[in-house]
Amino acid sequence: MIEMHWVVIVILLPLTGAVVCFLWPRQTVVSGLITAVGLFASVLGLTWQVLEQGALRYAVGGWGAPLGIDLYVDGLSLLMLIVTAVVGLAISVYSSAYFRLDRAKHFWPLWLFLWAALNALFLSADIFNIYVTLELMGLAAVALVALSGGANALTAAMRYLLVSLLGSLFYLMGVALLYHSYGSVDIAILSQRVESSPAVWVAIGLMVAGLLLKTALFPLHFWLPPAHSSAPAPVSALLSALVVKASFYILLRLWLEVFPLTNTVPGQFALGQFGLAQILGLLGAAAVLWGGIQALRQTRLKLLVAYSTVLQIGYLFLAFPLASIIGWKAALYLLLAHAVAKTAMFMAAGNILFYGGHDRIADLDRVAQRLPLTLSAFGLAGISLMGLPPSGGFIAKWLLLEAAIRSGQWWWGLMLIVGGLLTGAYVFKVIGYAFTRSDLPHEPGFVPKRMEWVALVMALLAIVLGLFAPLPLALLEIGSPFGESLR
Amino acid sequence: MNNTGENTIPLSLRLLLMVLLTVMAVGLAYAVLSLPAQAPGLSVYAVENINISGVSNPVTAVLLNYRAYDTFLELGVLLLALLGVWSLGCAGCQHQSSPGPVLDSLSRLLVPILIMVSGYLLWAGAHAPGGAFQAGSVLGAAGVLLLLAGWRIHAGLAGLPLRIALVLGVAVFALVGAVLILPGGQLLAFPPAYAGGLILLFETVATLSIAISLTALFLGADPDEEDAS
Amino acid sequence: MSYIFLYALVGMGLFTLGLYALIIHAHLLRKILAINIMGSGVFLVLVALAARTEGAAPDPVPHAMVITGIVVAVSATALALALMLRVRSETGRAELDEEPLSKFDD
Amino acid sequence: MEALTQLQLAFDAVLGLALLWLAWQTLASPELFRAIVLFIAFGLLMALAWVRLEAPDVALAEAAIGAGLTGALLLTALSRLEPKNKSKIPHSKKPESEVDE
Repeated sequence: MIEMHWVVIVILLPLTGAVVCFLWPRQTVVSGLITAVGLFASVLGLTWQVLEQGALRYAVGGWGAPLGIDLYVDGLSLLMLIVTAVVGLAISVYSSAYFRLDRAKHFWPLWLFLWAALNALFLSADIFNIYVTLELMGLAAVALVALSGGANALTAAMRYLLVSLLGSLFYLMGVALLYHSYGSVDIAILSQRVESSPAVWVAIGLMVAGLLLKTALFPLHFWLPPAHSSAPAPVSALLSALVVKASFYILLRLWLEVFPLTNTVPGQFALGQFGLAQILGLLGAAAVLWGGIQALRQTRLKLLVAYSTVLQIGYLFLAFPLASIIGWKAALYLLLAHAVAKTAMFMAAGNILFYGGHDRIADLDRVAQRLPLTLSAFGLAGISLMGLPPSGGFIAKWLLLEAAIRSGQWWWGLMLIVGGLLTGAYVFKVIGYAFTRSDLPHEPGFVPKRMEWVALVMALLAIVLGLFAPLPLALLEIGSPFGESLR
Repeated sequence: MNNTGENTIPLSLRLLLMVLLTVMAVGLAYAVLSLPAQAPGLSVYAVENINISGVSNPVTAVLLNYRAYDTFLELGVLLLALLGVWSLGCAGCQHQSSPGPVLDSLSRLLVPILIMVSGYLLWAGAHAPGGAFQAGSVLGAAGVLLLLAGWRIHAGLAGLPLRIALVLGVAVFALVGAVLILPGGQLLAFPPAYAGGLILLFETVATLSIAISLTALFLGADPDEEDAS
Repeated sequence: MSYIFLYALVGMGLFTLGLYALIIHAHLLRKILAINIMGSGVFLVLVALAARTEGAAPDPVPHAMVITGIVVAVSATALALALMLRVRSETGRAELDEEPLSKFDD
Repeated sequence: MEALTQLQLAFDAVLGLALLWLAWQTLASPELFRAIVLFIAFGLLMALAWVRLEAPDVALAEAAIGAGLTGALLLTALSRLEPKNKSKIPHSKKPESEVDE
């Protein structure tokens, strides 16, 4: 049987789709949907291949590192690809009803380019190649935010572009220092060669700073709420679910493989990384508090959901000070659960906006009776974000709590409870207004059924994730990206 | 009148920023100076394989063979920037000042020269400094000059033909790169015997795509839509 | 090879200078210029350090990376400029701050 | 030979300082047009630096793209920015339409 190059297909297919959508704008929705379905199937193919054969390394151009560029799939990158495929398919279906043709013809090529960039990023084993994919992703994301037009969206897109370019330049400077220290940009080779040196420390500082800016960890989150709230709803969903996670993924990958303390003499380096991990944990905790409080204070639904993303990003960083396999798994499960739930939530917000023409929380005016599916989606997604059983969010928080207690740092677990309470408060605030009558009656618009159902399916998926946790967690073991031994 | 726009930040914050950035600069300088005084990097590998790379200019070998995948994605970035610009529509593109006689005759003189230089750079890239990016940008400069002189793309070419030209680079990389998998190779793995020819093909389409993309970026809006409105 | 490190230090200087300007200037065109100068700084570090080994030809890999970087930079600049013009036409100002200023740029 | 090396080092020092000075001037210049012209000059000096660093390919790319096309893009953007500047008073931001479709 001929070996299928799924690794390559999941990058080339969305690019081809983008080109086709660009060439024939009139058929753009059909081409886009076909690509999305094909891509979903290809990721399944890749999953099957990796399950059969274990972690894969693919030498593009046949050269192999260090001269060429390698692609690498292990459990970690596979999970990211699957999250992207699931969320991507849902967003594609939602968008096919959301955009009219005049904007669909711009949306589809940009979105498929973004999808290609995400897949390429998760597959790359080369830190310079990751820079190129970061730029590809950043420019696509910015153009998508600007798609809604209007002063707020354009200003937000401009700020997002500058932040994104700045983050990439910090990252690239780090790449330059690492390359000139060790003569390679391949992650696997670097992980063998890296030792504690001033250049490596400065490179770590630059790359971490640049990636935190892109991931919008408090206090570098200032650009996220305007960008994520003013974008068209499907774009908000994919930014919150996928794009901020991509830079988190790179940070995690570098943290685990390029910056680790295991292969050097314990001492200064280990201590340094320990300190940095504590700082990241503290920032994460601050993000949970700040994002939660800000979300509560918002009067606009989409801004509320955007601040909820700031909070959820904070959770991810609580795993750094724990530094255990179970902690990392918990963080990734949280990432998965958040991606699915937040997609549902932004879609629900988009439906409400579509229906009522505004997203002022105080004037939701009995939206519960009018859009029951949408409001159920919002509520179910909220349950997962709060971390109530049996949702995916619950399993993730449970694991993180376990990791915190095992490592003797229970106080990080406390943040999960605080975050859960804050999330509960703002979710119920929205639901409360959704049942009450408002003084300002709506001019009801028509919401296509497809948009309601996709939101609901994603919300149900966020709940169901709590029941099938062992599967994704076992997937993460492939290629043991978190190392073999426990600390 | 000539407010540079920096007055919004109070002096104390600016001083704090200067201190922080000075600390950062000292750290960066220290990092650079601490690097080993000699390091060959990957030049040994790059030279070792130059005979099977299809070209003799090592930079071209890296760009179009060893790390051709980067170049492929980078053409994607260029196309994407254009998609982004087109999706924005164009603010203030309509009114173009009419070109003076100087610009007109200048473009008549310079455009053929630029095209020739571009052709030379494209051909020379295999063995001397030059290559697709340089050739493409010089050709793009010729396009910009034509635009400045008042030339506009023929309405019949502004739709699909223009779009095909824009995606040519990405499409050929994807297509040929994928075809190379079929005989049991990898994506973008050039058999040494054909490497030279394939690189020339890639460089030619990349040159055209880069030139047209850059010209289109300069124009700002989708010419097809401009006509429609 | 002291001059190599000289250029690398200049690159770091450009990076810092660009960052300072990016933060303090409000006008978007200046921010875009600042980003470009920061980028040049990174490129200078990449290329300068590639020529460290005395008597040998410089490492071509960073050269190729910088050419890639230059094309990425021009793409990003083009998008940023188009976005700036749209921001300008929607808000009347080529700046990011939300509240209108009494003073006008340039 | 010694003198030549000295001379080269002096050249490098001057070029390096000139780059920093031009960058500073570009970013501090009160006029946008002047800033762009200085930026183009900066790009051309960068090309010279690439030549000194034995990177002729990068020098060509920088001269054509970095200085040439980026400069042209910047100048066009400025020309599209300026005419409005004179005629139009910044209108207070109109309440944004809240639907993004």
